[in-house]
Amino acid sequence: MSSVTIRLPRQGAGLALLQKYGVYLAIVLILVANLIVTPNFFTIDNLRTQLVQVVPVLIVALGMALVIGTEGIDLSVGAAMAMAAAVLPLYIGYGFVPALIIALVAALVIGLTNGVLVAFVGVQPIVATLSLMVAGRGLALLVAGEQLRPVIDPTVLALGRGTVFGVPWAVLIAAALVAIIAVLVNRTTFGKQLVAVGGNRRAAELAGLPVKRILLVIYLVCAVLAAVAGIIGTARLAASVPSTIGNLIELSAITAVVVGGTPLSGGQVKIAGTVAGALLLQIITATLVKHNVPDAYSQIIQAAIIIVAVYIQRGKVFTK
Amino acid sequence: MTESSTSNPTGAAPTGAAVGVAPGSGSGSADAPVLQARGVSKRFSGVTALDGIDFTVLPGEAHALMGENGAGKSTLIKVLTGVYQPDDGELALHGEPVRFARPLDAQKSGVSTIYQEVNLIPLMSVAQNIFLGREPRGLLGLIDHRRMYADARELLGTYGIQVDVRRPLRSLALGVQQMVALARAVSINARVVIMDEPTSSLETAEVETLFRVIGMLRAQGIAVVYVSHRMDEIYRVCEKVTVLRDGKVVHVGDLTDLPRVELVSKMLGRSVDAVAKGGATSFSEDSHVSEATPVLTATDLSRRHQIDGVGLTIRPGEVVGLGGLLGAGRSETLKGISGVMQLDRGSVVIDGQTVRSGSVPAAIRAGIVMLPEDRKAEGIIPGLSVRDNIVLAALPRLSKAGFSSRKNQDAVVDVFMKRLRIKASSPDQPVSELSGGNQQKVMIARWLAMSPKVLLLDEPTRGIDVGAKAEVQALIDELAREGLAIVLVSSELEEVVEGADRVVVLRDGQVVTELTGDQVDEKHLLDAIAGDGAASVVGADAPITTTSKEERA
Amino acid sequence: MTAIEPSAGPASSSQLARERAVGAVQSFGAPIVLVIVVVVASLSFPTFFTATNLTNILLQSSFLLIVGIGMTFVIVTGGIDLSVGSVFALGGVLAAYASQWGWVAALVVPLVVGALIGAIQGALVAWGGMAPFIVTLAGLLAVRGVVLAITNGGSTTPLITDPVLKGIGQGGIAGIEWPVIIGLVLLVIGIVLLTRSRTGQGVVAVGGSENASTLMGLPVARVKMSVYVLSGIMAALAGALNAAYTSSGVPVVGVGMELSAISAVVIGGTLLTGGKGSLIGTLAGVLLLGVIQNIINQVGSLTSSVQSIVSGGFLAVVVIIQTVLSRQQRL
Amino acid sequence: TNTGTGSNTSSGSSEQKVKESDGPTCDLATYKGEKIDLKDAVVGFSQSEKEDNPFRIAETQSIKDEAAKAGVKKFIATNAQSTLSKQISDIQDLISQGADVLIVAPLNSDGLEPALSAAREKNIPVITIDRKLNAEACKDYVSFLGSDFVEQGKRAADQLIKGTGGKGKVAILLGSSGNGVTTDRTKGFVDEIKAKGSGIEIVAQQTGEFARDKGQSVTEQLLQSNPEITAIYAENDEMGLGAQAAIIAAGKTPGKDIQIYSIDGTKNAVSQIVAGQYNGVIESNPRFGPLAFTTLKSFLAGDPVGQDVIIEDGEYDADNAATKVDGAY
Ligand SMILES: Nc1ncnc2c1ncn2[C@@H]1O[C@H](COP(=O)(O)OP(=O)(O)OP(=O)(O)O)[C@@H](O)[C@H]1O
Ligand SMILES: Nc1ncnc2c1ncn2[C@@H]1O[C@H](COP(=O)(O)OP(=O)(O)OP(=O)(O)O)[C@@H](O)[C@H]1O
Ligand SMILES: O[C@@H]1[C@H](O)[C@H](O)CO[C@H]1O
Ligand SMILES: [Mg+2]
Ligand SMILES: [Mg+2]
Repeated sequence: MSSVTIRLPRQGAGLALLQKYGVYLAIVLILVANLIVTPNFFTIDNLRTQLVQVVPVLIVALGMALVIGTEGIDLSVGAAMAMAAAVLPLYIGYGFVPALIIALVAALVIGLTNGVLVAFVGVQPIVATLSLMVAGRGLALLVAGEQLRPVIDPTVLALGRGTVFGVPWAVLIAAALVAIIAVLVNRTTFGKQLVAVGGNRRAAELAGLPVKRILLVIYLVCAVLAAVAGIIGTARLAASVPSTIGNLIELSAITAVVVGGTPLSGGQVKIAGTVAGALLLQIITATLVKHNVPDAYSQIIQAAIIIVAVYIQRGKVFTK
Repeated sequence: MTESSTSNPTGAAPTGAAVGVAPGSGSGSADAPVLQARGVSKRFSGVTALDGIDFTVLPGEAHALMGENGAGKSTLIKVLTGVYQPDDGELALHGEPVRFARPLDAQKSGVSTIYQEVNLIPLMSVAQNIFLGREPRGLLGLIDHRRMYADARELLGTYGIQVDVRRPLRSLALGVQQMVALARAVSINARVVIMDEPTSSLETAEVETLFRVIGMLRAQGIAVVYVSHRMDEIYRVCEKVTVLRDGKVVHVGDLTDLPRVELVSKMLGRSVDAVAKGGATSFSEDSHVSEATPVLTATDLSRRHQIDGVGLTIRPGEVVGLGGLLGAGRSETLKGISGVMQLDRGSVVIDGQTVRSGSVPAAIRAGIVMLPEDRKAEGIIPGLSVRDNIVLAALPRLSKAGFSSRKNQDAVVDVFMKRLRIKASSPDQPVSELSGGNQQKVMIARWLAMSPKVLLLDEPTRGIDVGAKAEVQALIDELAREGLAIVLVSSELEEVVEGADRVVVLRDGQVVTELTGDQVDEKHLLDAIAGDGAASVVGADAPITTTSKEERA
Repeated sequence: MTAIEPSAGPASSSQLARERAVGAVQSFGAPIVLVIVVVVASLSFPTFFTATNLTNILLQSSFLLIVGIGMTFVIVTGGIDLSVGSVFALGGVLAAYASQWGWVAALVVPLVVGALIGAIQGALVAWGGMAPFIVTLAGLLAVRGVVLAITNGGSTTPLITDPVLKGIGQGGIAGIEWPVIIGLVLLVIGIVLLTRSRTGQGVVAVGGSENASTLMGLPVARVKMSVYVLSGIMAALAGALNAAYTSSGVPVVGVGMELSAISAVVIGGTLLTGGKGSLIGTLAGVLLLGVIQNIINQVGSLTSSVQSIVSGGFLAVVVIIQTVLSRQQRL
Repeated sequence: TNTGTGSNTSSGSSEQKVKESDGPTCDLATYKGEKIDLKDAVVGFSQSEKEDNPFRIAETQSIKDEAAKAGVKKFIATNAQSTLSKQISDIQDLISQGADVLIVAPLNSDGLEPALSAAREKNIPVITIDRKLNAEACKDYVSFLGSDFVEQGKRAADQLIKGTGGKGKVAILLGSSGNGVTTDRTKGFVDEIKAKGSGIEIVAQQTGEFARDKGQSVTEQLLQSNPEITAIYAENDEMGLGAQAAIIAAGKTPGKDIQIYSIDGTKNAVSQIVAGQYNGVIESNPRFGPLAFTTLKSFLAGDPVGQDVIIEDGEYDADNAATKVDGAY
């Protein structure tokens, strides 16, 4: 980026705050609205439901945030979820852990292909991952023999429905992953390097950073996280549904990341914001469903809220 | 020149002076100021960049805008040209208050600008860059490419740049890009041409061309605002100066009756005699030991169309200068040694170990680091803070088990921010918000933090102020004395001459000669660099239009 | 002044020649791949290289081509438009509704609405300083919502009876259907606009460097605005033509169309980062997508999963070739 | 050309039976086609949705199997992947590949006109299955074989009324928006409830997009906001099974605390009835192969065939599920 950053008209301090905490504010507003208009919203059960439901999008969004930080994008996350979902029941006979590992590895293949295409061949991320979004799900269905399989393995079911002190396993896992990724981004060398790559790839190369390896790793991590989301989804559903699991989740994940204040132009990663973004989308859908808003209007309303949320926190106009 | 590229300002009365000769101090003339800033202030989150600035430009004058890095020069220029809106104060054009909402407005009212960082479009052709928005049009109002190319070729020709104008801009050396920017700015009908460090990567020859252009502009009554950290340039072209310090005007007046030391002392805000000692550069007189066995030996470095069989040996503790014209291949040589550029042939050996070519990490591991020439494209990472930019390369060493240690980082960062006098509100300020010169210092800090064996410097003092320049030059000296091997590429002759113990001279990508001992002076260097053409370069002040014609014949 | 003419040395003419050769190969990469694929297909399937089959492919591709033209302009500015699929559907539904007032209305109404949607998105991007991806993603949702709303949940499908409109969709001259002719004409206009007009050069410049364009005094915001308007109009027009072609405004069409359009543009060698684009490439990209689907059908025994794998894999291969070709040129 | 996939479906079991037909009225003469023996005919099949849900897998499989049985000269299958424009191109491609007869499972009741007219030009007989086209039988196409989706919704309502004793609060999981099947199955259900289930209140209608996971998350939301929901009507089995998972997760017993009724008749759903965790399923029989080919045979032989053939869909409940589960797909 040039030393000349074209800025938007200066805003007051109040607006600046709004800019910084826009998502959180939006969440609070919608929660308050629900407190008033939605029956049984503030029950433990319901709040738990919202947390459980946000888990897949949230976990996928974590990986997406990393990819976006490198000025990339990953449309194949849904396919990675499907792949994991397809493979898990095939090997569950060998026990949960082996099946889990094989499922993650299967998803890694997708991440690896993405990484190689983007980092080494230099294909533009959106198309590289688009081709895997299409091919990956097809592969998953093929692996599953186009079958929808019920999953009855006790460990898997526990993973899907079990709780610890009332907190679902899924939520605990998601929380742990959030913590890990947050540390990775904010406390490790790798975290700094990945935003450097996103900020100015050429400069990062000249500074001796292993740019290609960094990119490869990022796409692998993104795929693994998606796979975890796929497995949790499968466990909750007690069935492997590679055909529909994670359909269009890439769009929700990207939205969550951007609503959370991470610019698509790369060079920054905001984990807390991403979590908030995912939660915001979740409670919006929840509110719309609970009030039985017809599909047509709920789509319009979602769009409107996304625009507002992103609009209030727009900062500099980043350009390359 | 063709009508699409001539500059004939409507309104500005030609002072009738002969081409190339500056009209007598424009300040005396009665006519109204062509451009004016009245009590202009500009604040950014944290810093006050400009604080009640009054700045007046009269028709036909060459007005120097001086100040150390971060003084506010570029910000003032951006306010004058509608990039930023002033927080207080107003602008006036020919005495009438104006508001430039966008750079376009400024251009329309005859204010044309060359910004500090080359701001052209890398992927577009040279010609497109020159004529963007005012392309010559033929039938049906469609762009007439043939004419556009012809005009571009002719225009650049008058500046002594022969280049295929259909090539993408990014394929040219930074210096050439700067000349393209100049050509564009001047070919827009303007009453004021503002130049923010136009010579920062130009060679003597281009600088001479630039000066002739300035002379021509002034002869037409066009005012020139000139920002540079090169004192002798200022004294050659400008008769008026405004000095900024910390966003305030500390001096306005004629240059002729203002001694250098005084000017510098005004800029730095230090007493005259504090500044007085020390020559043009701060390199120590004595040269460094050069008997030791070479730490680095580069042989037969070659890459098609760039460099051809370049060889170089550097001993610990010596500073080797690379001489050459714009495009001679100096940057390519450095890029080849530092693994930035894949080589077709050639090897780099350091302490007997051959370094894997084409790999920056390998070179860095071997102790070779390079400060790249193009800070904007190859240096800074805009989103990151000053701290992160400084430690970027050293990060692995400053970390424990992959976890970055703030403590280790701050240790390094503090040292260099102090030593290089980096002006930032805090180490956490985004580097993109720093002034050009301060960004340059951050880049230097990044590489010194690596404590390398061999330091390759491509234009190390590009755009940094006298004070800091002295610091850097002294630093280079000291590092050499500590046994570091240094290669220095600079477009400032005297910097090479006074800084280097030996000078290897390149032409068209090949080593033509090497100057040692007392051959290392400006005269020898100029002859070596320019070969036969030297005469026509130095002090050529024939009217431009005629020169280039014969040359291309 | 040989002194400062080193370009003669380093930048030798042979280098320029090479650069141009590579440049040509790159910008014609997609067409070349297209030719290869067509040749291979013709040799492998007797029913491929037949007049009917080829004209089918042309006709089937013409709607995506029109959308792709708009998309190319957007992408050249460094933006993206995810809303085209929904706008395509809306264009069709509106055309069918409006056809009761005659064919003129049936074409004008969608275009106006498409332009309006483009204008709103463009404004948010250009003056709101918001990321095109997110703005147009919201557009994708909202416009689809509108489509469902005006067809009460997508359960009603307005039909087209107007003969003129049907004629535009299904008739043609000299055996070439109107949608194809319209598509190609728009392509030519687009090429001239992009490469031979100041506006077009502005579009390229903004994509090349927004800051530089601003500093060079280009009306950056207006340029951005205009490409989204153009894209909206093109998508709506394609939708209207498709409605005329199918004699009905089906609410569920155009789902995922944005991805096809984007891949076609990228296969065509346009940089998603902006600043460089080729409409001829887009044409080739669109046809490539059409041809591969046709080839899959020629095989005729692949399950839908395998079909996905094939088309995804094919996309990957094409962009790899495209990328490798263009990398040669980077200096 | 059987690439044998997803063959848990033995297309022999639970053959489709004709429920009602407008009688044999359309023949080659009126349609203006020429006689050919299936053995030397190229048969093209255009499937609408991916074979990634039991219904589509079974449907395609049964067509393939019958084509093989009939020993057709060549069988070409295409899949429109839920994209209307692709289905048009698919059919045109089939024609340009020399298909003599076409079997089409339309994605949508409108919008296939160009494809149909292309077939018409060459007088190629078109048999449509599953979803009814909004066009003229024996002219634009030969005949339609399929379920009555409105009827399916109606019967689901009857099952639900019976099972709940005609009272309670019901949530509907709609199919994908804009899908004709969704519209019909909603209409049939809602009208029947109005008519016969005065004690039943429909508290929510939300789309589950014919997908299991979506059905689950929507149900989870609804159970929170309307704890008094006593029954779920899902417009296909997949969503019904999603709802079941949601009910279990909410700590309630599916089939008892909250009843579940859906449409399709997939093994997964029916076996849940056997397990007592699911209440009723109305069949939407996808095995169009036999019926389609017998129709074709007689039509090509010159005999008249029905133009509007509605098949008889079975239904599963606690009483018959155990015995009929093997017939499910
Ligand atoms: N966009 C910005 N945001 C915040 N601070 C800024 C911004 N641009 C400039 N500044 C600050 O304003 C001050 C003046 O910067 P400016 O670029 O005008 O200095 P300068 O005189 O041009 O220095 P140099 O000679 O190094 O180019 C500096 O302290 C700089 O950090
Ligand atoms: N006057 C010129 N006309 C055209 N092209 C030029 C000119 N000067 C340099 N170039 C281009 O620059 C390239 C070499 O630039 P390089 O930066 O290596 O030279 P340099 O000696 O480092 O000059 P600088 O100090 O400006 O970097 C050449 O390949 C050539 O394409
Ligand atoms: O009847 C079928 C099945 O219900 C499927 O689940 C959706 O598409 C419908 O046509
Ligand atoms: Mg500056
Ligand atoms: Mg250089």
